[in-house]
Amino acid sequence: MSTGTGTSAGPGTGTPKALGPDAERAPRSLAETVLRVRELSIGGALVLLVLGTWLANPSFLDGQGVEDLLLNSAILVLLATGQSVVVLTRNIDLSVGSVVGLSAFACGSFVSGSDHGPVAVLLLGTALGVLCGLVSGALVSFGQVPALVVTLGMLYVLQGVGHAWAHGDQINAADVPDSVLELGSGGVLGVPYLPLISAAVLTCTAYYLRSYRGGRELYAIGSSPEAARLAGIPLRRRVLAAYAFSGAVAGFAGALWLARFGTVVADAANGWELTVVSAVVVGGLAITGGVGTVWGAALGALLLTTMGSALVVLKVNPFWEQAITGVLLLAAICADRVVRHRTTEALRKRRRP
Amino acid sequence: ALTLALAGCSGTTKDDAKDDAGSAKEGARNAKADPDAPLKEGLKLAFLPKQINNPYEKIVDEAGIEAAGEYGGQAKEVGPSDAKASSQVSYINTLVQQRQDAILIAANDPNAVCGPLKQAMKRDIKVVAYDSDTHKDCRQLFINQASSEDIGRSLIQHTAKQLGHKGEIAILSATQNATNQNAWIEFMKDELEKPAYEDMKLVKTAYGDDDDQKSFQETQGLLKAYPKLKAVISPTTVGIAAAARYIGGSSYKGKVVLNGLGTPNQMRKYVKNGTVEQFSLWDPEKLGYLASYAAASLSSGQITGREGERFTAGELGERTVGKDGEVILGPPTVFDAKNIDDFDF
Amino acid sequence: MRQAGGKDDAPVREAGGEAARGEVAAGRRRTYAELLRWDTALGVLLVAVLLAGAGGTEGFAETTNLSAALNDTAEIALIALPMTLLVVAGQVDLSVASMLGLSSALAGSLWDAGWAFELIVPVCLLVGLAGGLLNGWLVTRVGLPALAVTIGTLTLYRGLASVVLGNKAVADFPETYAQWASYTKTVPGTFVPYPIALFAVLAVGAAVVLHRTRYGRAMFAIGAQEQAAWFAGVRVNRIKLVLFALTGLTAAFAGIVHTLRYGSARADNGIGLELVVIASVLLGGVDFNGGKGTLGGAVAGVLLIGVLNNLLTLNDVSNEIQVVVTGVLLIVSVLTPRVIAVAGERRQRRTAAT
Amino acid sequence: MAQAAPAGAPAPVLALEEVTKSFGSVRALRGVSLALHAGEAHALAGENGAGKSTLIKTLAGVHRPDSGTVLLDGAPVTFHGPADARAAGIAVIYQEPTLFADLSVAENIFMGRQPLRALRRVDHTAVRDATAALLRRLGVDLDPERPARGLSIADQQIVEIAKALSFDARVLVMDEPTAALTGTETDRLFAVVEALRKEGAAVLFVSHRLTEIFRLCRSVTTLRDGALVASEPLAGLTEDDLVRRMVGRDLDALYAKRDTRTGETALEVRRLTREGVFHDVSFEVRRGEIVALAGLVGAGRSEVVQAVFGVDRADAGEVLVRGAALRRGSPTAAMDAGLALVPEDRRQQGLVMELSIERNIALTGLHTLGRGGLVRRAAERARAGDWAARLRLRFDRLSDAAGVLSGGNQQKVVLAKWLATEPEVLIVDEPTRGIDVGTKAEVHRLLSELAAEGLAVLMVSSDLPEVLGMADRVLVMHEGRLVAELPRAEATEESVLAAATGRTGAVRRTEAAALDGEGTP
Ligand SMILES: Nc1ncnc2c1ncn2[C@@H]1O[C@H](COP(=O)(O)OP(=O)(O)OP(=O)(O)O)[C@@H](O)[C@H]1O
Ligand SMILES: Nc1ncnc2c1ncn2[C@@H]1O[C@H](COP(=O)(O)OP(=O)(O)OP(=O)(O)O)[C@@H](O)[C@H]1O
Ligand SMILES: [Mg+2]
Ligand SMILES: [Mg+2]
Repeated sequence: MSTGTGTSAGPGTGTPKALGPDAERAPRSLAETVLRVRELSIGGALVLLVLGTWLANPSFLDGQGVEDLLLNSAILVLLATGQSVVVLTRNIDLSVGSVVGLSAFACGSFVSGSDHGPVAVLLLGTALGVLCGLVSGALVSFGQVPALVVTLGMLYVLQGVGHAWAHGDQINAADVPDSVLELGSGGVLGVPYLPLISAAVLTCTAYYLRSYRGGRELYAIGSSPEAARLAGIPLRRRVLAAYAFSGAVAGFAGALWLARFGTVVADAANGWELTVVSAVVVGGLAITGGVGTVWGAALGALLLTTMGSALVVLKVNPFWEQAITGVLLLAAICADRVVRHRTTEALRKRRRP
Repeated sequence: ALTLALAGCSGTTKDDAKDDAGSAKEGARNAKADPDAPLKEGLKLAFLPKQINNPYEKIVDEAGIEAAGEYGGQAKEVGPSDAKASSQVSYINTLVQQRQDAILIAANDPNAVCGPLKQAMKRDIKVVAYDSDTHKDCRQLFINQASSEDIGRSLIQHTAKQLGHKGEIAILSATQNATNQNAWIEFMKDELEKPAYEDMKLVKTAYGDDDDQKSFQETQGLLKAYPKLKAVISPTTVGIAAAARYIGGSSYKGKVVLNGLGTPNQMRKYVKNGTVEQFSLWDPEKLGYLASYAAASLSSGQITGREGERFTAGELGERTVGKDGEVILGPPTVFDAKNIDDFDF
Repeated sequence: MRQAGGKDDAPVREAGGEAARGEVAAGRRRTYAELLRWDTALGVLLVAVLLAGAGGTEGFAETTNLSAALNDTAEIALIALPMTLLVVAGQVDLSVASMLGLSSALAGSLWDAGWAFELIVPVCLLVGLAGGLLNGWLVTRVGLPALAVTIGTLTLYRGLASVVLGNKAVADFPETYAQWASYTKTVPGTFVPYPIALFAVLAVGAAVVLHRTRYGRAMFAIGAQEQAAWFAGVRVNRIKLVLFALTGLTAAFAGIVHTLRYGSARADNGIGLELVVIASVLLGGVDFNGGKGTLGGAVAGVLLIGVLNNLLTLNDVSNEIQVVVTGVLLIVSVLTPRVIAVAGERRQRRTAAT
Repeated sequence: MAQAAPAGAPAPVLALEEVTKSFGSVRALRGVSLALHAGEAHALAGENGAGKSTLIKTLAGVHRPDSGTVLLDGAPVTFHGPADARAAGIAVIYQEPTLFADLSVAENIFMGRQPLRALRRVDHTAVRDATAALLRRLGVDLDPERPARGLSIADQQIVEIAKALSFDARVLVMDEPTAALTGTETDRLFAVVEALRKEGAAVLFVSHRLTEIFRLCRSVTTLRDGALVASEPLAGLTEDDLVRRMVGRDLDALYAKRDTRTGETALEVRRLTREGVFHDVSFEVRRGEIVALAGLVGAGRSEVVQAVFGVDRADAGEVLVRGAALRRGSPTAAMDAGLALVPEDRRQQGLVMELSIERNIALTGLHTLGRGGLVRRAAERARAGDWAARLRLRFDRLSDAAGVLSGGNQQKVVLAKWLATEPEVLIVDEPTRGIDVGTKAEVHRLLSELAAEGLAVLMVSSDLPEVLGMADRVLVMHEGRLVAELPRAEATEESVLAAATGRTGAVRRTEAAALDGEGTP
């Protein structure tokens, strides 16, 4: 998509390039706010939502409530983390939903009626995910073909393969060893494993992206692939790695899915690709690459799942739920955009008094 | 206002919408039934489930396909991988093109499949609905697992007994538009009107879209939103399994009653660990078996789908076509800790 | 591939003197290049599939089958037209399927309330227009990326559909209108059902707009380099807005076609259709990044998926395999031109080296 | 053709031998050889499209030669990509700045080579400090932490220069680094390059400003149509000799400005302000007049003309064309009123790189090329062919993407696209950036002729000789304000520079300032 790449098109859209060269001269605090504002506004929306729901129904935040919130969002946060890494490189991975489904089913048939432990399952899921990611990644990076088309194709291929394999079979929770199910429902010190795992993956990814050359190079590639090539960045390898990572995370999430839900049919996470992409977009990552952080994407994922839970708890008429979710979603991205626009405009005006 | 009125006058409104339904069927029905005709050899039958990868539908269809082997027919299962209202239509069209002898369909949407099914009947292809009905003009027979009324009322009756006729209850259904679900829910509501249930209240109907994960979260939401909730009824196999999993793994276990329709293999664990006391379901294999024989009898001319006609359904013995071309399988089985190990499906 | 008749040591032509000769040579080269273009290849593939089907599959070439198969693509085909224009202009609308559902639900609930069908249609179209304008407004005025906006309205419009109609399903639409949308009623003398006939007319219109008018030129420019288009005086926002509005309008119209065709108005009609539409358009060689593509390619993409699915179903190929085939086709669609280009470069380097 | 290696010199650090390179049917390089020696600055000259950038990209590993060899320290090497060339110590400044718009200036400079601390983590502080030091050395006031997005072309060029200087290159290759710079920045750049050269680096330098070549380099290689013309020491050559080698014939006077009589006011700008960028800018341009807008890099000139044309929205003030006020923020309205803007950044603003040459040229006049919204292809092609010929555009086919043209030829397409609208007021922002001497004269003659026919021209240029040679009047900007107005007679290098650097004492207070008073109601 060529939208929003540094264009000043349209009188109303304002100029996104309005960050002053003399930003230095503007008070530091303001400049810093701008840098963080992406995560701030989404985080703010999340806090508002949670507080509002809690006021209306205090049981929303009791022990079971918090646990449910964390558990519900854990897998989406994971997927959003993986997706962000790909989106940062100006690519997209629409096949995640299918990968989760395939991996969950594969892991399910692997452990069904056996006594394999959680580690084996997670390894299997991850390996399968890496494989899928490598195929997409190889096509995108070495085949130099548009990511959206390739991964949409992969979405169909993997989904078809998964369905053909399962062909109506289903993994029953009863057949899954308890040690695996424990991973999905158990926890340490009352905190369930799943959110802990997601948080760990998220933190490591964020740290890598911020503090390692490889991570910075992903930003560079997304910002300008052409410049990245000229700067001697191993473009193809990095993009391939990004896809492998996204695939690995999705495969891993598939294994967790099995652990959490026990009952699995081949279309687990069917249609999640758009949810994951919206989490990423709501979280402030530019779909054109190079901008945003995984923290934002994680906040976006949290916001989306919390919205769903909150509406049920608020006893909203189920026929209205989806419409309200849509409005909230649009409100969140609009607010984010407006805040950012206002700040950059304000900064521009202070540049040269 | 004027134009509106004019349009109102000259326009096509609901009242003058003509329904030529049935004319196709009448044509087919004019043929006379010959109860003594033997089942034809080599009949071509096609099962068109709601969704090809739904485990429950698969059991039904496989049993039906096996049954076809008994009388020397050839049956197959084709269908979409999503349960969309419209996605069955193109399959009906191709089945017509392939000149099958009979189409057996579990309709995703009673209206959407109607037109193409009529086209099929015009071409002398027999149409049997099972599991989920279409309009009675658009098929010759409907093999009903149990009467909708029985299912709906008995679910309330069983649950009420478990609760001592007191407390808030909620329903976890499949999609908002599932015909059979909505029919059952209507009967449940009707049953609840009776004075015996005056202390019971249906607080909400939630929709899990027959999606495991969504059903799971909907259960969560229900219990959170209605702290006084005493029972959840989920008349769908996907929903009840998901609900059982959530309740079984949460602090609500043992405090909230779960009842509904489920398969023994899915529910065995939760019956054994005490999350669920009982649930019910008919035998899906028998449903497929009966449907298969009914279709064969139709195609062989033994019956035409008129009320009162009789045909023999293999091991299941003789069956009679009821009102509106309905053939009823029989009352559902109630599964509990005592009998669950006798079943494997 | 040297210029015919050009002097060996005048590789770069200056405008003027040699112009005429150069243009002739260029013209010839272009026809070769045209043959290698993906959209042309896709058209050839479509014909091949049709021929193969007619030869090898019983019942495929029957007019009733072709009418039914074509009519089954009606909504996708209709929406694919404005979608192609949008994608060429570097935008996308993921909310089309939801708008289709909303329009269907609205038609159902109004019909249920006893409105005249002649009145329902314009109301639905207006709602579609409004929905499209909302998308466009959010993209052009608020400055949000199209993908983000339409993922949001995808949820919103589907939600509104369920607000409007709840879990009801409305049927019994007037037979006269249902007939027009059905595959059993065809344009006299052909096997083309009316929705597809309408699509054909609109496709020609859209092709003219995209490839022959200044608005089409502007769309290409916006898609390829929005800022440069804006600097060249192209009314970027206006064109985007109009395109979104048109897409919404068409989606709403497709909703009515869907409702009549299946005789069933439900809030969940057409769920998931957006990806099929986009897949068809992309299969047709339209570049998702904007600025490249042809309408003919998109049309061929739509028809190929429709015809191929019909053919596979007739041959009892399971749905799962059909899905895989669609996926593989998509991947091949982008890989093939790339492979040809790389092979060309290789060949060139070899000839240059010798 | 003779190699002009200085006698007795050691093997060249980097050399090309008999290199050819084709793009499709275009043969960009035909058997070209070149040798770069340690401690020597070598110039590469040639017309637009002669193959200079292609040669440089071959040295940098961006292009693989079709045949011929690249020699590093006398041994043949194959660069599989820019990374290999970098590793061999070759630093390149490409003709078109390629920055990571979303990343900070500092990250841009050190991408892939960031200093590390424990656990191989990037040392962000060190990156910032090193950048600050580099920028200081180049004497520019840029915040290392600001994002590269929004930098003017000149600033982008400076970042590119800093990038190339940031690693100890054995070979420094610069493709028109000065095209967007004013004299001040160029001087600083040369000082730094000179220092590097003295430390033993080999330098390859491309510029269309011949004086710069003579200032910096000792030898020169000239290309024409992708073939080597000569490789020789500069000593003893004159600018005219060089031009003759490039063009193959003699050129007439470079600046052909005709004196004309000015007519009524065509463009009037009143108190135009875009907060934080420029303030209270007022001036007018008359028919037949060429007005130059001068200033240092970053003075805000481009911003002003963009606001005048309406691509950026001004916060206050108005623009009048022939007395009628323009709608704010609408380039379409500006075009309807007869305005045209040749923007500064041809890659983002001037051209749609993926579109063909003819469609780019036609883009500004689609409504004139047919009726009822239809576009007649023949008319489109004719318009493009016409202007391509007038501007001596070098191209293969009009249906080729504009992106494959050489830098200077791209600039010509931008000019063609706007001249074809037959404007009444032409605003040109760095109109001859990257254009070779021959064509530059052509462009100047064209502008001068058009002015004589009654066109009003507003020209932003960092090329001081161009400003002095072409302008009837020079407006000077400093830090977002108009600080001086100099008629042709008073405009000298000293007076313009003095005003541009803010030494206003030296300058007569402008009429424009006086105009402020009456402009306010
Ligand atoms: N990627 C490419 N594809 C096709 N043709 C190209 C490509 N790059 C360069 N050319 C062609 O090669 C020729 C040489 O271009 P090059 O950029 O080397 O010229 P140059 O000497 O740098 O000119 P300028 O002074 O205008 O920058 C031109 O005719 C150009 O059109
Ligand atoms: N949209 C923007 N956002 C932030 N800074 C900008 C923007 N546009 C320009 N600048 C900065 O504002 C200053 C004025 O830019 P402008 O391009 O108008 O200068 P100029 O006088 O034309 O000089 P140049 O020769 O660099 O083009 C420069 O420092 C530039 O980096
Ligand atoms: Mg060049
Ligand atoms: Mg400038």
